[in-house]
Amino acid sequence: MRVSYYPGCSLHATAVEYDLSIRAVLQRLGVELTEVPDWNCCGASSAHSLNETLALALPARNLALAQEEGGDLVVPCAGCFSRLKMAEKVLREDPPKGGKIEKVVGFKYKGGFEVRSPLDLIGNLIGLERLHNMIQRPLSGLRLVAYYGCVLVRPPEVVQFEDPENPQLLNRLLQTLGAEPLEWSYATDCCGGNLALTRGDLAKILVTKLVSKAREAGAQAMATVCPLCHMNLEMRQEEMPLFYFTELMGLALGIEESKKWWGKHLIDPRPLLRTLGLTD
Amino acid sequence: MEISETVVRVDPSFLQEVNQRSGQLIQLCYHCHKCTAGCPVAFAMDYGPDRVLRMIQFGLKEQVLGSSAIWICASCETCGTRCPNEIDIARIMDALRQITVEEGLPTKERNVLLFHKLFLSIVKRLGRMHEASLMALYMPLSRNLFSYIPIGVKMIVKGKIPLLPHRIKGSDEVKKIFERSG
Amino acid sequence: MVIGGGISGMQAALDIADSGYEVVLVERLPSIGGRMAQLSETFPTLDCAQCILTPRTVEVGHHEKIKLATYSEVEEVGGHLGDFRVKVRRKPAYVDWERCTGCGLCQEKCLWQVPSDFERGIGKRKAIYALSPQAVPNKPVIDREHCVYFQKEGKCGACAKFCPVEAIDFQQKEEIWEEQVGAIVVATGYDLYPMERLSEYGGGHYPDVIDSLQFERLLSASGPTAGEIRRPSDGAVPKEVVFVQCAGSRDPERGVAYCSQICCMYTAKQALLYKHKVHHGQAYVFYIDIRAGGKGYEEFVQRAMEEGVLYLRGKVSKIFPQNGKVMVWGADTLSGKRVEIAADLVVLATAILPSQGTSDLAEKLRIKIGESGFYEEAHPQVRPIESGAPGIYLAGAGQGPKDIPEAVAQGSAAAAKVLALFASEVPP
Amino acid sequence: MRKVGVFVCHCGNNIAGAVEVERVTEALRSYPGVAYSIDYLYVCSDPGQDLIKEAIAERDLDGVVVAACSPVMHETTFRRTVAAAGLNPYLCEVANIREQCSWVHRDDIERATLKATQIIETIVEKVRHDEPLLPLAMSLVRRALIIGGGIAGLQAASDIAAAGYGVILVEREEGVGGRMAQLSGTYLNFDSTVDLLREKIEAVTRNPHVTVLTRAQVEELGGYLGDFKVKVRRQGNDEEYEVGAIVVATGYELYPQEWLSEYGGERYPDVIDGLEFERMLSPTGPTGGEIRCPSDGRVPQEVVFVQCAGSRDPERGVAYCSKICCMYTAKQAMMYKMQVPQGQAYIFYIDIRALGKGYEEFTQRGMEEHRVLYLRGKVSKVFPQDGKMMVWGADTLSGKGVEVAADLVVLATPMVPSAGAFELARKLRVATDKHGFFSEAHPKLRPVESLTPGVYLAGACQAPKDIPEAVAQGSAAAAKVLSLFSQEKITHDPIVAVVDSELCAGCGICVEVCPYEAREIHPLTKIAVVKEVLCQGCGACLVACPNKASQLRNFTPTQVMAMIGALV
Repeated sequence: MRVSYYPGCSLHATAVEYDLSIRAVLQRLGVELTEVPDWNCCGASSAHSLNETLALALPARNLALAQEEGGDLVVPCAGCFSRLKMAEKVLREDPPKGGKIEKVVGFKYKGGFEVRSPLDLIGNLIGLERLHNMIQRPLSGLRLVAYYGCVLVRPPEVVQFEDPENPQLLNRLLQTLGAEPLEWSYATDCCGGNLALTRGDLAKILVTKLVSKAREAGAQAMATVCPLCHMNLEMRQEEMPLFYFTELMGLALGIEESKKWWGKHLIDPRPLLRTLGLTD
Repeated sequence: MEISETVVRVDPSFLQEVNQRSGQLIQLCYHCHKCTAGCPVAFAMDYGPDRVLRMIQFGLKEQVLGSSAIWICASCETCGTRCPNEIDIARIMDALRQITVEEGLPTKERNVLLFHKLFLSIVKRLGRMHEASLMALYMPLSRNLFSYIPIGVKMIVKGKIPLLPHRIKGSDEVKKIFERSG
Repeated sequence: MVIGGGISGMQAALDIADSGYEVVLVERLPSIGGRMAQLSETFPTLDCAQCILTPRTVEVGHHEKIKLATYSEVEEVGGHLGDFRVKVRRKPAYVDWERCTGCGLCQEKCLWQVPSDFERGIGKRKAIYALSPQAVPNKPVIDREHCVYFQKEGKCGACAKFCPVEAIDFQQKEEIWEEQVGAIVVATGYDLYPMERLSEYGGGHYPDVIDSLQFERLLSASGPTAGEIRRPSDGAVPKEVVFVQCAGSRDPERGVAYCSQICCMYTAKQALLYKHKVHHGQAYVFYIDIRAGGKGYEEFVQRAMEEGVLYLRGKVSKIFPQNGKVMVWGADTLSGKRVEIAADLVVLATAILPSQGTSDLAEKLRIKIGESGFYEEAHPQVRPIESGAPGIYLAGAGQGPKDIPEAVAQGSAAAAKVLALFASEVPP
Repeated sequence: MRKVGVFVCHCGNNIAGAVEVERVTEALRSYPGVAYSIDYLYVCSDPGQDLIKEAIAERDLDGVVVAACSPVMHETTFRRTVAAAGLNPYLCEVANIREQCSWVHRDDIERATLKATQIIETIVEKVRHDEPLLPLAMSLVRRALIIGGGIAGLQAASDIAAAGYGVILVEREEGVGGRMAQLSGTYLNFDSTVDLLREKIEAVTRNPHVTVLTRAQVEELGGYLGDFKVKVRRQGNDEEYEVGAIVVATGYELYPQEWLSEYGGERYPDVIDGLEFERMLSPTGPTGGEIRCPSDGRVPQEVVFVQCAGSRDPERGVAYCSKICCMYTAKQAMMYKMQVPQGQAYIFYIDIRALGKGYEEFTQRGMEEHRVLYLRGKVSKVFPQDGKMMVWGADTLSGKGVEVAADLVVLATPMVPSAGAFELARKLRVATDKHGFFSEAHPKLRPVESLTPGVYLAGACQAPKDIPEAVAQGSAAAAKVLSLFSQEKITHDPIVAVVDSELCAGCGICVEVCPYEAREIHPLTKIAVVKEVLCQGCGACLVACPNKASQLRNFTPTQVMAMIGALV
């Protein structure tokens, strides 16, 4: 399978381990990634706060580039994913607005490819069964909660993911890896990531709540899908290690270089992994 | 319950403006409060999302645009997802922020606006984000000079924040997009 | 016998008569149609009330099995199930209806105008009048109180002079006769709570504070303004209209304890029709709970909101005139704000009361009246149509506030009871 | 040459407001074939109709055109009028100059007037070629089929049977009683539904005219008003019945809780729906009437009732209001408080819709006597925590968020049409609305009739309603059936298709396209024949016939060409 890849700004910086693990894992699963050449920032939450056209045009330029590459476009950052999905929806369903965006960017949207999250790609296109067959080192004993955050699952009519109130795909994937995903009721509650730098006080309240609820559920760690949530959760507490789900996949698939990822974490996960015998 | 301001006359033009910009029909709101009940940051807002919609229905433009609520909204989309009347409130919050900026009105949450502006200025120049530049600009201007230094240093050490900015080849194209988007 | 010629009574009469039995339909007013004849358009389809009602009134009027006794009231009831003896009193119309062709010339020529009850006082009628041009039967009556001939001993008499068929009969006397019937359907309908008793809302003293039936007449194409919305004081088109729901309803202190059930819907309709007629006008509705329970009703209220009607949750505290406007002091509990509106016109959705004479009639029929003054049914859930007295059945708003489809269903249901009763005596 | 009279209605202002009726009347006066032309304020009124009758007599008219509203409204009225004047009713036609002209051209009087004139001219052309027709006589089986043995169906059955007519009552379940049998008690008076129902059931089962078929379903329906042929599948066997009328009373079920995932229904045992709570309250229920948390059997100390759990919610549930939830929730909360006096009941609501006699007072009683706490706001999320169900809601009246740690959560989920209602509607050829409820013939004046002749509606299959309304509708549907059965004979509109046997090749295309099964190929002559009583005059066969052998009475090619000719 060949797909194009839009890492987004975070994966080249604060979420470098997400980038590394995705590349490694998808390679193992036989997916060929082509990074969209010369991609630009999607505008994140700043663009849609200040300028709607910009908020659609910035991601649309990336769609234009991906269109030339062919194949579905995989977008790991949930923030970027939702912005690209939004632009995709407008270009597909809202001709007046879409036409305006096309003019601003200077391209014609032809479609024929889907913007996908890696979770969707792995869980739905590759399939958990296939993944199951490739597991070399089941993550036995690892108890964690799946944290989907906001914009991977909402708004449902844009992202076209699962039930936004009770998504299950990440849980099933963690189960496939041999880990023990725990029941908790905060899987899609907001961590305040958008306010991380501007209203740190609020982000702190939300993060503290999430982490304490995860601990109450019995979790040793949290699995994430979004670099913004991940960073926000990591920088406001020191007790609960976090993993990008692709890192856990790398571990379970026995990818050697996974060792290099742990050093990138702000909260070192190695003590936990050692107690479970999952790393040296 | 506090009984405060008096509405003497309803001005539907603000409602129409926000409706048009956000693509929503705010008048459909029957004020069940489900949005506010599920909002993770409502506790910190001066008006919950439900009140914001109410004030738009009344045409209280200045009060709405001057509220902290529109900047505290974390765009988590919980409100719109659960709204029984298919009102995507996050889109409305976007529209309200956009109007505030376009009309150059004062904002209660200065730092949020500052952050967004700085963020976009970097994207406009480079085509991508450069976290170190953003922090270098944001910290002094937001008067948050030291709070993010320790974490920033830690990230730089771990190689998670490149020190040098990377400008994409098509940065001119991106600049043009900015210009055409107004 | 069916008592009451509104939509519910007509339905009962038609269903019984269509099955081949004789019906006597007693109506207090000169013609049938009841409250529905006063309405403009109906929710949620916005069908013109007159347009859907007229075929029914015509059908009743022409039905060979239905004997119309309009301008008549029940005087006395004797007998029992299967054999009631009902004395009916017909007021003198001072017009020989046998001769009258309904040409309308007398009404044209009559010189004396008085406020019309049918128009709820916002329109006028002559001293000789029929309720509307489509009235069934379309025969006039003379209002003795306002007729100069009666008041000034024989002066005027214009109607008699111009009547081409010599139908005017100033000597006509009231008539009392007895009907023998097997069953009785009571469908006497409702009145509105008098505005005079709502003094904080002006008690009927301000011309631009009107009740909802008056507003219906303003909206009606056949009303005094031919369907144009003009306020009574100066005929101006109102730019801001405030609708006050629960004016007297849900208010055990100042009005009635019960909910009048239909006001939420007709107010939504009135506000919407106002918006249709005055595009740039603003309509406000004060409410406590929006009670839109029927089929398509919720969607209808949402439509009114979508088209710009502003709903304010709270009861209005005071209404008073100021600088040619009507000031409305209210509140919006949803925003915690006090609201003050300088309105051009205020429409009060006053409570529904059992129609005047309900308790007298109940006494004559020996049926029970409930706490709120409506006829009491035998069991609120499973015997809503039966009165408790054998052979006497209830239909329409006399039993409790209800809207047209419910009144029609009850009319038919009462007919079913009568038909089953008659069939058990005379097997088909 | 026919002498046609034209009667132009002002309809108050409805028509006269956009169309200059006097000019139209004048223009028609000189149109070929028109012998008389007049305008009137309301032609449908008594004097208006008299005008027509007089004109027929005096002017010797043999064709009438009434230019007024849609023929749906008054065609019957005016045909009856001309019949009373001795003219064949099918020589009277209505020209629609209201819905199709004045109402849509309010802003252009000139063109509206011209258009009205042209519309009338086409109808004059049609009348000039109309044939006098006689209504078709049909047979009448004086026995009714009731589908659904809930309270509405039982009421209809007992009223029809009380008049001495036969009734076949088909019920899908083991026994009759429907949803009402599942309930604990009624609101207002807490009467036992079982007792109330027993009386109704006995009235039906003991009546010799009623045949109750349980575990039975309607499999197939043929025939028409007065003479339906019904195939009922009962316990695996098919049985055929002939009936003259049908009452549909198939009731409702509740919206599936699992579709409301933010409330976790079906995921968490202590989140239940209104009917589940009814079973818990009912003395005949699984707990013998005791209120217990399904998870561990404890007595709940805090119960949260969530109204509008899917109602008034076009995005996640249904757009309509379910009508009965406000009242049964009030009742349930009160019954809970009577059983657990120290417990606390919370009700989240948007509007309290106490729509019925004594209902407002009843909810007030709940608040005052039983201290039920009403919170105005929709619940956003329900989830388990520390053995409790956390309910996140709000109270819009205080503007505050509310969080309740409840032991039990009861969701007032919306009423939806019962399973299979849609398939049944198709078999019965009855229309349903977009929610799947059966459509009534007219929302105001014909609430218990469907648009299919001989099929009547009762109870919640038509829209959400409570017991007294369902009972009233059951009786009302019975009245329609009784009126029908009391007729000596019934007739069918003669505007039906005819086959020109000279032209028909017997190809059978018309048999396929006919939506009413009104066509067959005659076994001997091998040409198409029309089963007139089934034909609804839709015209599908006309279009389909390659030989133009199919024609519709009074819509012949000559007529249509003449009508078009009037326009061009």
